[in-house]
Amino acid sequence: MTDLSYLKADFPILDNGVHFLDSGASSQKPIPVLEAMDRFARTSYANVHRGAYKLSVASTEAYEAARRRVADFIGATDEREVIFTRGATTSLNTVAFGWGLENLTEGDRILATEMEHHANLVPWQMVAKRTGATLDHVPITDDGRLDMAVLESKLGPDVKVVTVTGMSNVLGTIPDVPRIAELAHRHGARMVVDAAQLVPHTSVDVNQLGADFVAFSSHKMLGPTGIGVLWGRMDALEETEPFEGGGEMISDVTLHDATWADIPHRFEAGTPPIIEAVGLHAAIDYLDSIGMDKIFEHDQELTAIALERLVDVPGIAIQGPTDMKDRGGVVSMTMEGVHAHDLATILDEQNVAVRAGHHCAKPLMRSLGVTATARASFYVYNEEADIDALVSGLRRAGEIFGVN
Amino acid sequence: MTDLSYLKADFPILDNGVHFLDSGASSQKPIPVLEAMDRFARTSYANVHRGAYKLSVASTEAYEAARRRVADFIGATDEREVIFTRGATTSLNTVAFGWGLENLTEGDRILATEMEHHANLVPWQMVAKRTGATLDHVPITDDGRLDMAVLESKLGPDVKVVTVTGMSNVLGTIPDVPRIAELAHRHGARMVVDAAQLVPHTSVDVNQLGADFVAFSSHKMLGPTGIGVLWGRMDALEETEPFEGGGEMISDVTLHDATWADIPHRFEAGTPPIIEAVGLHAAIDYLDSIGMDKIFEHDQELTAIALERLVDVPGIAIQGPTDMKDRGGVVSMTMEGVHAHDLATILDEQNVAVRAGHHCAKPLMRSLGVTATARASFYVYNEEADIDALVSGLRRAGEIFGVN
Amino acid sequence: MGLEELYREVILDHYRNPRNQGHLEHPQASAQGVNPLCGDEITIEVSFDGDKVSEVAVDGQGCSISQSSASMMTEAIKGKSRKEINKLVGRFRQMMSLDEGDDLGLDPERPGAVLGDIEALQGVRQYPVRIKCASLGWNTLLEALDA
Amino acid sequence: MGLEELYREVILDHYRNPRNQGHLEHPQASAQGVNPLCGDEITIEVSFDGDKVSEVAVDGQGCSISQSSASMMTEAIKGKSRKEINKLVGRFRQMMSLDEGDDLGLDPERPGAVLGDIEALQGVRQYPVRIKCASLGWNTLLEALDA
Ligand SMILES: Cc1ncc(COP(=O)(O)O)c(C=O)c1O
Ligand SMILES: Cc1ncc(COP(=O)(O)O)c(C=O)c1O
Repeated sequence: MTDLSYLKADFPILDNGVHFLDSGASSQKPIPVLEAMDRFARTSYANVHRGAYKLSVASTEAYEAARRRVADFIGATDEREVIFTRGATTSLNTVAFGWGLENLTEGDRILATEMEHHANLVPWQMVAKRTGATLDHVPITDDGRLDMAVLESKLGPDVKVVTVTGMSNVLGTIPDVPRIAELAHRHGARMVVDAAQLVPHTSVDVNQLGADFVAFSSHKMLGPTGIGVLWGRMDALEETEPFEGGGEMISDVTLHDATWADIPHRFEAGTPPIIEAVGLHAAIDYLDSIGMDKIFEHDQELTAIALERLVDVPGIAIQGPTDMKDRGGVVSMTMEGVHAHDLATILDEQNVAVRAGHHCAKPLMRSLGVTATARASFYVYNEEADIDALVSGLRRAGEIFGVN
Repeated sequence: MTDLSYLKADFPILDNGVHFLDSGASSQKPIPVLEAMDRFARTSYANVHRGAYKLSVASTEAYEAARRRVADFIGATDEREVIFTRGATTSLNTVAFGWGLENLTEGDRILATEMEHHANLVPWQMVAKRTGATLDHVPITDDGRLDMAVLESKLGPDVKVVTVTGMSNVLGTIPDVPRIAELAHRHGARMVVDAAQLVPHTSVDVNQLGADFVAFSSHKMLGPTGIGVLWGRMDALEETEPFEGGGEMISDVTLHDATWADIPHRFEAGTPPIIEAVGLHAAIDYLDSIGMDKIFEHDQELTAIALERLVDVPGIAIQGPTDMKDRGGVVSMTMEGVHAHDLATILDEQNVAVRAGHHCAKPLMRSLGVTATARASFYVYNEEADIDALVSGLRRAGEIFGVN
Repeated sequence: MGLEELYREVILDHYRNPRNQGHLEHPQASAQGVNPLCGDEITIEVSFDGDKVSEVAVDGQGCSISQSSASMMTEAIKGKSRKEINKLVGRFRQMMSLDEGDDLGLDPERPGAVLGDIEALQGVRQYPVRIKCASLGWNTLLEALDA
Repeated sequence: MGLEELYREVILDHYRNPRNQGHLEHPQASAQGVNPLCGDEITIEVSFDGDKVSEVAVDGQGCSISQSSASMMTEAIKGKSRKEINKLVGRFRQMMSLDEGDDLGLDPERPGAVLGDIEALQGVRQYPVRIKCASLGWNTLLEALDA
């Protein structure tokens, strides 16, 4: 068993004994991340890219160092391909609107999947409406995996973009993105990956993924809220219009016209999340000091234990893959006769924090034939005791509701 | 003289003696703000609106309490009118795209001013291009004020929206927004106020302003980066489409369609800047504990002293109003024969931090007939000694460049 | 206090065997309610005999609190006038601490005493996120009556 | 070190009296450069006699560093071939610590020694934000030659 228990001291929020199993929604922040932001704000803060004075130079350097750190972390060869956004949602909106409005037209098809988070679905719906493109979806198989045969059959010359989650936030499924990217490119389509759940939990190399755009959030990977990343392959970014207008993203402005600054600045209108970039930098340092492979291993081990023990709990059904093949540390479950929301309340009474609901994936819920699930998700600070607490809480729920 | 020197201990970044005169670009953060964020992250953090467990409830409550605090601070009667964004830039893009694309059409006019920041100019240019509306501009007078006579003459039934800075970030001018709003409304136009420079420095009541939309940033008012505010009058927000799609902003989603959640949630797609909202809340508490009237008074006093002393420096010309009527604590200057960028470098050598450049207001620069200015801007931690240092630094610049 | 207070037997009974489930042939008033955060959905249909509710049906899905609350509500409003229903809703909201005001003359110790079975829901007050579940059916009823 | 190093007399002289200012009648190559962050702008126009620069003109506005650097550059490139210019640019960039590489055989203590007047700009290295000012004209020249 991969032992990461030495990390727990870095997460004071867990001191009161909460079994925090909702990192899929957002992770906790370790002290080194909080301290890095605090220290920066106390010693080196000023607006970036704007001042010729020392504090501004220091602040700009810290901000750009964060960009380089992110590039390095995801295997990007050119740091200009890293754009700081507000979060994965804004990253995906930037692609949908910035790339989509420019490059999609009536008759084109956008190919998504049935297991997308609303963040990778609603923006494409909006863009489809404005461009006249149609939005098509690859279904999932009975065991909660992407139906690759249907995906292949749905590809065609009219498909201009394929967009897929890197890891389902409901089922934990990890689709074969490199394979999908290869297929997409073979048909001349751009490949977008919603990596909000993938980047925090596995070692990601954007070139190995084969994607054109990759989106993720800081707050799910031990970093602060308020910042996320859009990585784009340079030629894909060159096809993309800015999503927002404002300061710092222009080369010149007259009263009626503006020309854009270079990439990445043209995509970063206004004052960026500067302190948050420093925090994200520290979070990546922290993750790397543990080792992404070790984190993945640790999550896998906990997931395997959870899956094994949950089947013994009366009434429990796992939604999504029940084996360990190509899946991450997200486990969705339902209990016969007990609504997920009631499960969450009962678990909370025992200090077990899980999420209940549709997990911003309503179409997937409909396809699974459920209205809500209770979801446990694992991260670096979790341990087997959290699963013990989960299982005993679920049993208690079964008792209260008379499930047997 | 209003004495706020007791605050200085709260800004450790100033300990090394820097004369920080660039708060117009971004303000420093006092310890209570940093501590509030740190404490929150260590005790009460989780994603908001999503969990049925205690941490998520505490986090949601803190986030919504920040919304109520902002509403209270700007005199909004309905907290749902307060939308958290990434910053003033995103707030203005939300209005331009969310309201503008829906409500503007060929032949309509957008009336802005020549002294807008790019954030209140470029989004409208983009929206004008997409809708076929035209963008018109009110010029400034020789003494750097908005030309109200021209403004009145440019109004007409085809003007659908008037958008004006609450305080110029270059000249310090404070236009008479209540009067402009009255005129705009008389012609049936919506009134947008870019209050990025106004809210940090004066007591603002959105209803007294008479605006329909008001945008500002946290980082210029002692709060963290990564968060800003869009306030919108409820009936104006009801005319506005979401700018981004994603989680938390929908009521229902099918594979092809989505219905929006209630206001304000429909405008807050994805995980919001939660920790930052807590920081902004603390910043507002801090500002209110000083008193906004006192802050305005303090800035005014420093500005008056600066204006008085700068005229004696050889070669210096003030851009914008040279008296204290309707202006705030932003002073732009040029020195005959010395470029602003050189001024900034020479000042920096003497630990005086000013900003040099076009201040994201290129059209205004052209209208002033300058390419760059050096700008000093004042805030709560500034004192007369900062002006002494500024003046002596400018004299030094004059010596180096042989100005007399 | 605790889970026993929340999940009283009468609540579980209404959850398992919801009353007045389904749809009316010719509803005179109806409304749909959703809780976008947890996905609970409810449809309420009502028919009147003069000013009084003659028939009511509820359809939907959700947690034990939202479904049992709606089920108990349907029993409580049958035969009642709009005015009586408004009073009932007011008492319910007061029990949930959603409204203040003492004009209903409720016992502060046991504000739900006048509500019969529905009083069982007062344990929900200890679970603030669940109050929205309990009130979903009631808010939807108000919408149906207002429409 | 300090401001005296940065604002050497030769720099101030070129700033006040820029050489080769204006436009050519029939430029054979030209490019515009801007520094979007500080607003400095420059236009460079070049004519050739065979492979050698016969005429060069610079127009623009900006700080003492960007303008004097461009002015000195125009003097340095006149009569030079493209290859010689490339070498000059390489030396300039190395002096500014923009490029590494020792194939130019520069004195590490005084990398600008071979650059004549231009060496006066080496004080800029101590002011990282100003390096962009100093190199604006040079980058624009490269663009003009590449185009
Ligand atoms: C798969 C997936 N995509 C996108 C998002 C949206 O991320 P954020 O809310 O940080 O913008 C999430 C997180 O909720 C997610 O799980
Ligand atoms: C007048 C004005 N408007 C808008 C902005 C943009 O604010 P932000 O960069 O925080 O989005 C600024 C700040 O630079 C400003 O001064």
